[in-house]
Amino acid sequence: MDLSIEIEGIHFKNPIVTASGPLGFGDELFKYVSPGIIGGFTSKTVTPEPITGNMPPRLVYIQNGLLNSIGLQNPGVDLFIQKTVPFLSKACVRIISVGGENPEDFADVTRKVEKFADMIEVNLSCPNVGGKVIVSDSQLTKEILSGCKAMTKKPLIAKLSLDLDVVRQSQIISDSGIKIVNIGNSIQGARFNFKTGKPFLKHVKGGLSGPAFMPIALWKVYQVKEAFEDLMVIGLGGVTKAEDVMEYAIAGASIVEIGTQTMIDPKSIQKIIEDLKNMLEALKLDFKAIVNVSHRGGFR
Amino acid sequence: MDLSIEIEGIHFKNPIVTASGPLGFGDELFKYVSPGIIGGFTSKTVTPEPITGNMPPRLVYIQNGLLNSIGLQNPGVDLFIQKTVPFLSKACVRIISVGGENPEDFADVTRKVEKFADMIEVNLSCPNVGGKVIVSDSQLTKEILSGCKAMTKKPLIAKLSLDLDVVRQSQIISDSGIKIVNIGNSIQGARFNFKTGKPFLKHVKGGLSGPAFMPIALWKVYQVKEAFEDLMVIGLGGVTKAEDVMEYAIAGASIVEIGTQTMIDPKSIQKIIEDLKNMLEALKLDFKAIVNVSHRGGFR
Amino acid sequence: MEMLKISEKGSYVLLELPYNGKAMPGQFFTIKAKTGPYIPRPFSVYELKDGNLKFLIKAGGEMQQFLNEDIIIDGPFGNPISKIDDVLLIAGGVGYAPIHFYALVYGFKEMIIGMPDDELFDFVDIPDHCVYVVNPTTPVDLAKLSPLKNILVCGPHEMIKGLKRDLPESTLYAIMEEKMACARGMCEGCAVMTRDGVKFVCKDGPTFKVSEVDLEWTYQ
Amino acid sequence: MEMLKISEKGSYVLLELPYNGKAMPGQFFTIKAKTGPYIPRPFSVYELKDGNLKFLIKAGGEMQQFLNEDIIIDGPFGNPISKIDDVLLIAGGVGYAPIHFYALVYGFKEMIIGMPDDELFDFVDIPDHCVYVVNPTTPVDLAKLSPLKNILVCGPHEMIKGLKRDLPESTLYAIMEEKMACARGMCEGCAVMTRDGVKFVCKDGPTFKVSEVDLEWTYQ
Ligand SMILES: Cc1cc2nc3c(=O)[nH]c(=O)nc-3n(C[C@H](O)[C@H](O)[C@H](O)COP(=O)(O)OP(=O)(O)OC[C@H]3O[C@@H](n4cnc5c(N)ncnc54)[C@H](O)[C@@H]3O)c2cc1C
Ligand SMILES: Cc1cc2nc3c(=O)[nH]c(=O)nc-3n(C[C@H](O)[C@H](O)[C@H](O)COP(=O)(O)OP(=O)(O)OC[C@H]3O[C@@H](n4cnc5c(N)ncnc54)[C@H](O)[C@@H]3O)c2cc1C
Ligand SMILES: Cc1cc2nc3c(=O)[nH]c(=O)nc-3n(C[C@H](O)[C@H](O)[C@H](O)COP(=O)(O)O)c2cc1C
Ligand SMILES: Cc1cc2nc3c(=O)[nH]c(=O)nc-3n(C[C@H](O)[C@H](O)[C@H](O)COP(=O)(O)O)c2cc1C
Ligand code: FES
Ligand code: FES
Repeated sequence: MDLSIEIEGIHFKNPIVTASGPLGFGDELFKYVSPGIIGGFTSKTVTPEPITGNMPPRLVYIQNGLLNSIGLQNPGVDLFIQKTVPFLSKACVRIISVGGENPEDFADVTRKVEKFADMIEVNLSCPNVGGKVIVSDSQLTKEILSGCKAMTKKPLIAKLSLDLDVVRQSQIISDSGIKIVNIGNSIQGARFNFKTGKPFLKHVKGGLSGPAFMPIALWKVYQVKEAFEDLMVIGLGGVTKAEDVMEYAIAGASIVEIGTQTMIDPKSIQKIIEDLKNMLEALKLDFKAIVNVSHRGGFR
Repeated sequence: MDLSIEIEGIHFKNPIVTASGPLGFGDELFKYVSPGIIGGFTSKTVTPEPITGNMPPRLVYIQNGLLNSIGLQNPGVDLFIQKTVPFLSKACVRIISVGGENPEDFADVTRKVEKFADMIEVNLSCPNVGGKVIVSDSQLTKEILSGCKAMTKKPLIAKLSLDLDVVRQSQIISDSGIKIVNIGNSIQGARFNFKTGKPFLKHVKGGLSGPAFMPIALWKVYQVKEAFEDLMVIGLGGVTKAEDVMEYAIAGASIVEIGTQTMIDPKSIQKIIEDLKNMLEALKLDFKAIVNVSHRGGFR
Repeated sequence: MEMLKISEKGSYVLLELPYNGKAMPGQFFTIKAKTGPYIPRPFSVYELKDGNLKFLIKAGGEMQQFLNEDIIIDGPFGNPISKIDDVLLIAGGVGYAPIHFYALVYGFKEMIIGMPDDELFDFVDIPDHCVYVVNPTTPVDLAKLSPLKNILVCGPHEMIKGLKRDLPESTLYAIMEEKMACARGMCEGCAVMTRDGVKFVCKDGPTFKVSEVDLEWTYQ
Repeated sequence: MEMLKISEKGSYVLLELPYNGKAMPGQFFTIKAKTGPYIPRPFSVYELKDGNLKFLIKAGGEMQQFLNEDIIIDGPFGNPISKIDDVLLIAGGVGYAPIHFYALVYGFKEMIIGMPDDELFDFVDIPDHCVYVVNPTTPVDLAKLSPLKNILVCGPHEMIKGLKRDLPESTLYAIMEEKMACARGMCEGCAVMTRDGVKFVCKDGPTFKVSEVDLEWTYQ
């Protein structure tokens, strides 16, 4: 069966895309996984200036997941273009994630990277920098999105927070004329050290990822498609197997991203794609046919 | 060491209390656990009229947790008083959870049950009935709380939603003159059946509970104590062992509730209390001394 | 401690444990290992003989990956079934487990077993004098040919519905299955709708008189 | 397949697996079982001899409950350490694992082992000609008495700090440990601050020249 899908004019050979962050800039990942087999690759978030990131520990192990506090470490857009961009493979859709603090930051990075990308993902929801996440401020969000739009004709993706009302966030995105939302970033959480009486992380909270949290993201994907039929949704969070990809598609996702699972076992992404193909063969359905099917009453 | 704690004039012999719902009205639980060993028992939420609850399936198994959609099934306040109240044990603090749709409902139930309770918990956050959770509407929330206050002098607990900004919710609670918040109810989530293309649950979403979600609730407990030093916090979500109770206390909780874990293994609550005592012995600290210690820089 | 027997293609597992307690037909245990699944799963007793307790488990779910570890059982839960006179036993798929145990303890007059595949059929012990069908024929079609009026069934929801529809004259008892969390009548998870309102499979069942149950009250 | 040896009071485990590949001192593997933990944990090689790979594991964490299952290893990761001339080896606690492997492969001049308890001391193989201390004396105090200037250490952060402070003349190499997720230099989780900016233990280490590392850059 056909796994391909087209989003805003961009052709994905299959719906499986790597999530921004856990796989860095791809140089290490592509030693294990051929870019030719995945639908797309999302770069780690790039900011105008280099960011050192947070003090260790940056990771806390939790049951069935991970708590991270990387702090958007990245070399800054100029070094990114010089060192990384030349190696970005065109064998899959190239998504570059852009970040920053204000509209100028985002516009600046978008302008510089857009010609190297097929799509631009606007990271409005990093849990690991500053105070509030950007998307909690609707005015700021609108300005950032219109700034990015002015810089490129390539499709933009707005990456939302799972900690806030996704319908309200999607309204802002939709009002800004953006057609694709990514649901979503890692959820805020904390753990405390019972030997010291202190939080494990310097900034107390970090971002939660992994399979434990998939039902939360699934519900939000469903909610957004229920409220905004016209928005294209990328489902993200906790995928470890082809069955999970099916659930996201059924809930409403056109593309499904995988972060933590690919990070701990890069080769598993290939198995997920193969298993997905087999599941669709058994159902005799193209991938496109299952996208959003729960809103149409399920399979018939 | 001393495990006891006093909250709004109510003495708990230890900070371990059962959560509302998973343990029903106690009749079955107390075949396995003596009320004399726990700090308190919270009844399932009681509403003015009987509620049939949702169609099955009401449960979906997930990794490290549970998705439930019970739908507040209960016999209604009158039958509750007639059949259950006579058996509520005074060997631990008796908390009765009250629910409904509007201020009159809550006031009505509170008025009828308050003399049988040591504290009243106001369930503002059930994910399994109607559309929006009550606490997303600040005006309604205020009216409900002042209605309940008018009916009783017993301490009130406001049970918050983990799906919404807890600082904003706590502001409403604090403005209403309530001193205790329970953080919090089960998180909204969904799962989809990849054989049928439909959600598992009729109402699509249900409530998530279990250890997977503890880091989310821990961070919210911390946030609320950071913003409202004067509010007493009940920590709830995912506790399976004494170490988890320690983490909640360190984060800021004065009382720690346990739901799902007690439900799947009633006797485990006794072990948790014993282990907690041993951990505190080793630290040579009373329970009170560790409450909120992360805001004081940890153990010294 | 425990032993696992796996069917030919791996779709079914027989789990055998030493157990010195008692259990009666209709009763079930919850099963988990130390590392998971977090929510213990309910399984009917397939056999209890000489201190050996057996469960028949459909593979493919989360439970399966933990079956190689030390198993922790809890129970028995649920109400025992009493002996039913001149009973026709009907089983569908792994619903055969409690039917097998019933037959062992109380015997039976006739038995019809519906099997989704030969794999399960070859895997389980089946008494001599009984009929079995493999899809697409259903036990319901065969049951119509039996003169017996007392029926005990365990199988898919659709099978119970079919029997109720096609055999209105029979006295039908069903061993019902609903997802469970507490197995103790606390959580209100395993609901079925009856003439007397909502009942719980773990506490009030698992065996119900089908005439008293509203089989349409479910979202499947 | 694999074998477990558990120390007297259960605080330490030696995990032994058949392994036909290669690994050099300084390298590590990640370890998990099929059912968990979800994030594989990094462990240094304690020994590799005759196709047998050994790890020394501190008990009490999440990993432990999965050690009885079939173990899945991935690796080796990290850069091998080259032989260091006239080296003084210093180990603290289970930091002894990579030190033991180094000593096996390259030998050593002197070794100081700091053990939190006799239990670990009795549990591991310790070469004849080496000194050990059990708290409260620390290896740092003993190291000051040694004439050797090249030091390789693996142990608690505080021990490395102590050596750096008290032995400013020595050339100090440390096998660093930070929580890891990818073990492949992708996730930026296992950060240490160096003279050249942030480096990653899994990709750039795990062995670092201590003079180049900012040991204060950590929230402990
Ligand atoms: C009283 C009682 C007695 C029972 N007795 C028995 C018995 O004797 N034998 C028996 O085998 N069962 C019995 N059951 C049923 C058994 O409890 C359940 O099937 C059990 O929960 C299975 O657990 P699991 O971890 O194996 O499967 P789960 O992980 O819960 O999965 C169940 C099935 O759903 C599939 N699945 C998982 N995710 C999805 C998805 N997203 N979409 C679609 N499908 C999905 C799995 O592949 C699997 O086939 C009994 C139930 C009750 C209430
Ligand atoms: C390159 C490298 C090599 C390593 N080599 C070894 C080695 O050879 N041997 C070795 O033993 N380790 C080694 N480690 C360390 C090892 O990877 C970690 O200790 C490992 O993550 C432990 O995993 P775990 O599941 O056992 O413990 P975890 O579950 O991660 O817990 C670790 C410890 O924290 C405690 N803990 C859990 N929760 C809390 C809490 N809330 N508050 C306070 N304490 C808590 C646990 O009791 C336990 O003692 C190495 C690490 C690296 C990076
Ligand atoms: C180590 C790590 C680093 C991350 N860095 C970023 C980032 O730079 N930008 C971003 O948008 N999301 C980042 N994320 C979030 C992921 O893209 C993703 O939203 C989240 O991990 C949930 O998906 P998963 O469960 O498949 O990992 C990061 C996640 C992890 C675990
Ligand atoms: C089966 C079930 C029923 C519940 N019913 C109620 C309820 O009636 N009222 C309520 O306030 N919370 C209810 N809850 C939520 C719990 O009180 C608790 O907030 C949640 O389960 C998280 O805690 P845990 O992880 O310890 O279970 C219910 C939870 C479960 C699992
Ligand atoms: S499983 Fe809880 S009431 Fe039956
Ligand atoms: S563990 Fe991911 S960079 Fe080292």
